Amino acid sequence: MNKVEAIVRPERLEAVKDALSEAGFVGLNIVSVTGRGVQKGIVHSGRGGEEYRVDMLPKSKIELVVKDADTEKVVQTIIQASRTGTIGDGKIFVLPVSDAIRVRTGERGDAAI
Amino acid sequence: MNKVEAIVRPERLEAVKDALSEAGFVGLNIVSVTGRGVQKGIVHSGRGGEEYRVDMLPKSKIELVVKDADTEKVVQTIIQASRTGTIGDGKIFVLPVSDAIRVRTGERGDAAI
Amino acid sequence: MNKVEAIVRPERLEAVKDALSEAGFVGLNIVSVTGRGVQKGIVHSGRGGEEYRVDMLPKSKIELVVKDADTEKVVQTIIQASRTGTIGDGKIFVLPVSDAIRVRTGERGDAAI
Amino acid sequence: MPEISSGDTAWVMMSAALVMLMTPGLALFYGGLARSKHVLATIMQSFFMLGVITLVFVTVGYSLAFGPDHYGLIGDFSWVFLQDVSASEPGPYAATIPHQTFVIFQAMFAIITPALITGAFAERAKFSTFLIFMILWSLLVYSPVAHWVWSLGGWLGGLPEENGDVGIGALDFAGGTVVHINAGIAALVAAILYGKRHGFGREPMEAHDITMVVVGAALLWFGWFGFNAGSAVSAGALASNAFVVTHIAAATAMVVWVALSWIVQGKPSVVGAAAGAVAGLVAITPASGAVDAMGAIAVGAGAGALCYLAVRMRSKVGLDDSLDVVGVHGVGGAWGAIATGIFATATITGGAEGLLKGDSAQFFDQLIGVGATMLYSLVVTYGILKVLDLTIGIRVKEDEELMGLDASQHGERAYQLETGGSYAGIPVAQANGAPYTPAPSTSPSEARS
Amino acid sequence: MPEISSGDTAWVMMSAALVMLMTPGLALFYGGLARSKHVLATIMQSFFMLGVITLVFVTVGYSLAFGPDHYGLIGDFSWVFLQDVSASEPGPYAATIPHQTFVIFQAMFAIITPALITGAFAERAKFSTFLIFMILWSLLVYSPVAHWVWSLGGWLGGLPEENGDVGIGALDFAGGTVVHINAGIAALVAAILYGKRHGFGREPMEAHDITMVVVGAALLWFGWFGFNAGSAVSAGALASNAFVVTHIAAATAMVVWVALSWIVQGKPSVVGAAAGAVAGLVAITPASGAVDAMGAIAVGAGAGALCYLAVRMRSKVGLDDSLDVVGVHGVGGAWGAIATGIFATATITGGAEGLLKGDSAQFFDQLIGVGATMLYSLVVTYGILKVLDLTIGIRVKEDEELMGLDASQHGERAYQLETGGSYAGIPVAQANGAPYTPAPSTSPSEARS
Amino acid sequence: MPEISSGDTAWVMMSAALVMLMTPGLALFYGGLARSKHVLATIMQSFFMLGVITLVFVTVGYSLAFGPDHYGLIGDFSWVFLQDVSASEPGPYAATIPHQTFVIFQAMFAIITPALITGAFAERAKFSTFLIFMILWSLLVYSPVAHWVWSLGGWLGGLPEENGDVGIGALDFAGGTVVHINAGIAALVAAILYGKRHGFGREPMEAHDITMVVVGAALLWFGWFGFNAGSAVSAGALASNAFVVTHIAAATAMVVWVALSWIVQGKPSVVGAAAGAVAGLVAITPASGAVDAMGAIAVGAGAGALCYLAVRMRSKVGLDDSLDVVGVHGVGGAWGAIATGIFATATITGGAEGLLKGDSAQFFDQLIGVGATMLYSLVVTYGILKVLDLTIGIRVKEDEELMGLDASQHGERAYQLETGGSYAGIPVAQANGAPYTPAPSTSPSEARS
Ligand SMILES: Nc1ncnc2c1ncn2[C@@H]1O[C@H](COP(=O)(O)OP(=O)(O)O)[C@@H](O)[C@H]1O
Ligand SMILES: Nc1ncnc2c1ncn2[C@@H]1O[C@H](COP(=O)(O)OP(=O)(O)O)[C@@H](O)[C@H]1O
Ligand SMILES: Nc1ncnc2c1ncn2[C@@H]1O[C@H](COP(=O)(O)OP(=O)(O)O)[C@@H](O)[C@H]1O
Repeated sequence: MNKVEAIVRPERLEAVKDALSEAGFVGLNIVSVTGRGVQKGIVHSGRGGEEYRVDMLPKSKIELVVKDADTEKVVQTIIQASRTGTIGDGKIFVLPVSDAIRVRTGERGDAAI
Repeated sequence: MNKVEAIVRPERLEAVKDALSEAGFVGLNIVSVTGRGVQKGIVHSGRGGEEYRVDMLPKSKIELVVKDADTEKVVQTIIQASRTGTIGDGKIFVLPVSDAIRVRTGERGDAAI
Repeated sequence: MNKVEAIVRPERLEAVKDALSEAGFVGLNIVSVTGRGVQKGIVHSGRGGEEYRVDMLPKSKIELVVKDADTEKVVQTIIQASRTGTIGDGKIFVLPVSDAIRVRTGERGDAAI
Repeated sequence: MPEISSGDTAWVMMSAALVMLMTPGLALFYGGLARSKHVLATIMQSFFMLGVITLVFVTVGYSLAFGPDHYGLIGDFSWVFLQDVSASEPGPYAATIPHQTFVIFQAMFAIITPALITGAFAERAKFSTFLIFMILWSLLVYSPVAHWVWSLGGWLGGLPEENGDVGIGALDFAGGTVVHINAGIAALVAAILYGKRHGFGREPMEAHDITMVVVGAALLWFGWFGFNAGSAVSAGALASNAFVVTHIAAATAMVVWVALSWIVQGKPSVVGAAAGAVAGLVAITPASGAVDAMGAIAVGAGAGALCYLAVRMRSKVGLDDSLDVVGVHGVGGAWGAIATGIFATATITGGAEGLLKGDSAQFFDQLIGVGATMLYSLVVTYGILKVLDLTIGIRVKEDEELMGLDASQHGERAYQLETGGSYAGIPVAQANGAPYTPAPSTSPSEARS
Repeated sequence: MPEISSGDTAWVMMSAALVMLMTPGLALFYGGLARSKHVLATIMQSFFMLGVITLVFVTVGYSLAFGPDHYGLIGDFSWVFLQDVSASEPGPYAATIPHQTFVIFQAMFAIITPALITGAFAERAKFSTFLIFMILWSLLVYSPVAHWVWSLGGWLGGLPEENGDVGIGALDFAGGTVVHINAGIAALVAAILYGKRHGFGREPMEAHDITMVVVGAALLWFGWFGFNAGSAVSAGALASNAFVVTHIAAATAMVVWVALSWIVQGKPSVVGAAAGAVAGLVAITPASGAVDAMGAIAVGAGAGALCYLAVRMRSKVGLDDSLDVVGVHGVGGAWGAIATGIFATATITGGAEGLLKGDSAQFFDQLIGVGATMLYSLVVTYGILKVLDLTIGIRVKEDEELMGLDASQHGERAYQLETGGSYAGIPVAQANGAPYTPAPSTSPSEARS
Repeated sequence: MPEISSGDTAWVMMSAALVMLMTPGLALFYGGLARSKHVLATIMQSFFMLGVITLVFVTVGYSLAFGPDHYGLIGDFSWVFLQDVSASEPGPYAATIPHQTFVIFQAMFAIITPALITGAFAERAKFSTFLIFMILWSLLVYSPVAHWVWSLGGWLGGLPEENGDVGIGALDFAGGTVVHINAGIAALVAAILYGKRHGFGREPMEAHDITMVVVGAALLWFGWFGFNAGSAVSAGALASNAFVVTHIAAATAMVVWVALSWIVQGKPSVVGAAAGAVAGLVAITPASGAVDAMGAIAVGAGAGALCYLAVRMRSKVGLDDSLDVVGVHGVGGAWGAIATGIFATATITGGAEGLLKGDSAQFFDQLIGVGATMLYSLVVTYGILKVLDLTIGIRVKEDEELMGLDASQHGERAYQLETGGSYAGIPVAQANGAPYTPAPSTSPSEARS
């Protein structure tokens, strides 16, 4: 099993969620994060005319654990639904998972996800 | 070492925290997330009588890093304290951790957790 | 690649972010969490004079994915900028990452981070 | 020459201040019901009326509404820029207060009425077009209808013109037709023309801050004492009765709405308590110079029930009247105007009586008032919005809507809570018993050097 | 025939509006102190009193409290449904305003008093039983005590009945006994009978929004001018003095409470500033028609100190009076009533003097007033709650409490902040210097197609 | 003997209550603009003035400001502790209300003026020193300047002393110089002496809750009716005009500021709407007894434009006037005082006329008033702050600032939202169609046993 962590634009979140659900991946979690990318955020003009860097922008992190075999499909689904082609589109990371347990039933492994 | 990530019902959080502490696992982090499970949430009736799906429900994610040997005990402790037997009880995932450092002292590995 | 997860004091967050950026690690995410450490929090005195334990304290979790070779440098950078030497300084965990994808371009692996 | 009464002037000034506060109150009521990415835009659409409509009204609107009558239909430009409107002497509408005190009191009504409409198109209106819509609506819809009902010689109200022409005498003490039906129908038209919000009926679109909704409702209730009792333009028995019935109707409608939500939906709703109170306040508005305390219970109970049902049925007809302007102000205002024709009593009106007293004349006058206002508001609002939609567009682009109007229309974000922040209690010890020492005071800059 | 004064009527109407606003103010004060999962329920328990108790009071309560006296103990049903209560002529209690203006002013007092009690059982009360409790309490406790103190012929107050019977003359200008001691003792009983909240003394139960607490306190302060100065039922010297002393006492108590929190706990508390102001307002309530400006400093200082200590000692006795009703209203009200007997001066009362002027008679009358109110409130509140507890239950189930009363009692959630949302500043450039372009406007629907 | 008018007394009491509410309103306006870790401290710096300055003013400040004149410069200690200040008879400043009603009305002005300054040093002031600063400032700056302008015999105002000495007659109806310029200049000095916030110009320091900013502005606007129209100390034509021009100027400045933000920054700003309204209210303050409704449009438009530009230029001069006190109150107050000399009309003043009417005498009197106030406030504020800085220090330590003033100065945290919490809608079914059953009611304690 793998854990897929995708950092996406909040305004694309609905689209990604819908796409995942259509592709059969219903279970997931969303975490609100703030993220900094290579372009170091944006420059903002404050009330008093001062300009400063806002480096941390709001992002949504989607987390879901999937079977090894499904990993690539999930990654592609997310990319398709979230890409706008402009800076700040985000990243997807894949982490190995050694075990999964469904609390309700105690099922483990692939059966649990 | 392993990182145990447990998605639990917010109303069971206190119980799980207490159980872990009693079992000797004090250190942990809680992240507020919203989660979608296989039953795709609940149907809610809005002010105007419209019915819509609320697919993302508030969940608490408990994260703690534990020694390999303790992993199963932690998993069982969480299950026992959080299970209600109904849909939405959540999941537990175990991820391998390759290193841990205690910032204060610089200790590493099992000693750091 | 590795994912570095560092739990730091919120009041050191700016310093850590700046230090990472200076060291060349711009991309990262911040998650607000509440954490419990071995000292089990602090004792607080309520309005009515009652004393109770506040076990969960606000912490900032910094998450960034880095190349294997950079991992140690990142860890040291975080330690230096966040250490105060007192209890509650936090932890750093390193988790293996099997893949990374830049959504905008589709680049994978080290190129994506 | 009539003399200025300090008591009456104090009361009408205070009432004007109270009605002024209703607009921010409404902004909060609506803002709380909106989602957090649209809250500022929603608030702004009400709040900014205090700026724009004030200018429209004191320069032109007042003169059109209350200026010398033409054919019972409209005033003229005699009083534009408040020329010939005395700052110290009474005008024709209130004998014991300066004319301008009356103007400013009326200005507050002119301000809140368009603000009411904004609930219908919340979360999707383009701010620039919205402003033009509201200015036109104030001049082309509000001022004429206000003239019909409240001016000397207006065809719907009962005040005599100089040449003796008298309107049909439809009773609208504080604005059931002029304000609420008028805004309610405009809201209906707007909800249809603006179209549904993206995701409507599919995604949750619940109130983002119900405490804000309650605060808004509380300020509305508070301000409504000025709205209704101030409409007596004096501080005597008429004002007192309006005050009393206003409170009682609001209370009754609140109880009825909560009870219905309990029965129908299973739990007593806090949003329902707020909405119910507003519904009661709307319905008593036209009736507050005509019914007595027990009549107010009837008016309030009817409002609670009818508005609750109207709101619950909204989704059945597929209308995205986002914050329920039609259900509360349209239905509540119409019920109030009609209820005036049912429960009016001569002990309060000094003449006219309602159906319950066996007199049906007033009842039919009320129906005419309701019907005429609805028709006029419907047609002219449709005309204005249709033209604006075909020319400059009334709605934001889809991605602007998804991003939130706060960001896309105003470049602002309502809430920016610190992530984290030190724990801020007064700790007395560490939990393990050791004395508590906060982290040392190395500052980030020192740390880095 | 006495004549209606527009100045007095304006003032009492305005005061009634101000006191009305106190109930939402209290809702915010309490709601801010509650935890976020209980905030709506806490607000609702105050806010909904505006609905329910209004109906109780205008239909029956007013008649019981202020109607024709029986044995100095209680009114009767002569004025139920406000029959024979004139909307235009003065009644027996205020010579220059319509009788119904007096009724509506009194209604606001009847509304806020039960609302005060709710702080004692916040975060655990079953809403249905709570409503029954409050209706019974209003009729069986509030109306009788109000009768004793304020009615013509009531045994505690000093107003003469038609047949010449006069009460003992305990002074309570604006409700120290009727409102605050009464509510404070009921709160004590309720806190005991409801029992402690789950996790009390173990988990933090801090205010979830202190800004809301301050807003609530500010609205209470603002409204209290109507509460006290409105109790003169006219706008003259008596009202003016009540206004002045109200402000000074609140200010003094605020300073004292903050100073004590600074000394005892180490830091000047913002919640303490809010609570201190309320304590001062409570204490000056009975005294506001009896003491002068410098007396107000004494009353306020005493209130700040005594209430602070009472609250700090709460945990020692293990009482879960969740939002400190006993410490603030019970103790503050009792201190105010007694202080009236100490600092009263004939220049304000027109007769009665306090201990400081060498007169102890008034002082003992005050003690009787305090004692009688406490005893009566204690016994009857206990009776009502005990019966309700044994029959339908006063408290929610444990899991409903843990889930939060907002969800379990009202099916609502107070706050729903968008997770994320685009950054909403007005960006002028990207940080690396490149011009800023927002994400393209592909909408999710397009993206999926 | 002059007689108390109930209408006038009602109005001035109500106005005093309205002005009292402005201080919490300001607390919210400032608190919303601050960052969330400083919000309580920011609120407290305004809110606590209600406590401290009330005591300062009624014990000593009033006597210094309004007591018997000495050389046109200062009062004396004749009226300390309000001795010889009647609670029932009129004093020398208002013929138809009790003297103490005038005192309490003035007290509210004395309270809000120092509160205004706090915006300049928000997010970094040490609370203990801050209190000393404010007490000294109130006595050494506020009272003298108030004396100059408003007392019998003050050298700047136009009221005659007993011995016939009359001031130069600079017009300041409700406090443009005494309140706004005075506070604005003190803010300038304070912003410089306190120094910049850590991270200023580098990190974002945006408003943490813009809805709170709007609520604050709305309460300020509402309260300002009492501030300006109450300054007539009677409820007649003068008050009415002040009321009308206050509203119009606020509305105009709001529209102008929003329009400028739209043109200059690209989007119409909601914070700008709030700030613009405040700027208009500030500017009309001195002019509200001198200009008419159309003059108010000019005053408001000038205020919107000038204050907007002043604020936008703040960063150019590198001033960390955190919440723009200088730009809004300093510039707005100065413009208002000068504009009074331009647009004053005899129909309102009953005598003095402005430049536009061809009279330049008043204009130059206004300049003297502005200049004298600026100079005096600058010098004395600098002296006080410099001494405090060199002795006990005016600013918190860097780590206290980073941690947030709420935690470091007050040991409190504003917001504590539950993490998570059950979904609190009223679910009717599970999304997959199955009937909804909530989680069973095993409680954690049971679960563990
Ligand atoms: N090394 C990293 N580790 C974790 N998250 C990252 C990393 N780099 C970027 N991110 C996340 O991805 C988001 C987008 O990255 P950015 O560099 O702005 O855009 P792009 O990936 O399109 O070049 C950032 O806002 C941040 O949340
Ligand atoms: N594949 C997944 N990856 C990560 N989290 C998941 C996944 N599936 C479910 N979850 C989390 O577990 C929660 C419970 O899942 P659900 O399917 O509703 O219940 P159950 O596990 O009892 O069948 C979800 O709300 C979500 O937070
Ligand atoms: N086993 C663990 N797994 C995950 N996070 C932990 C663990 N132990 C501690 N933490 C996090 O580290 C923080 C600091 O830990 P603590 O024990 O208080 O300090 P120190 O590391 O200085 O001894 C905690 O508040 C918690 O957020």
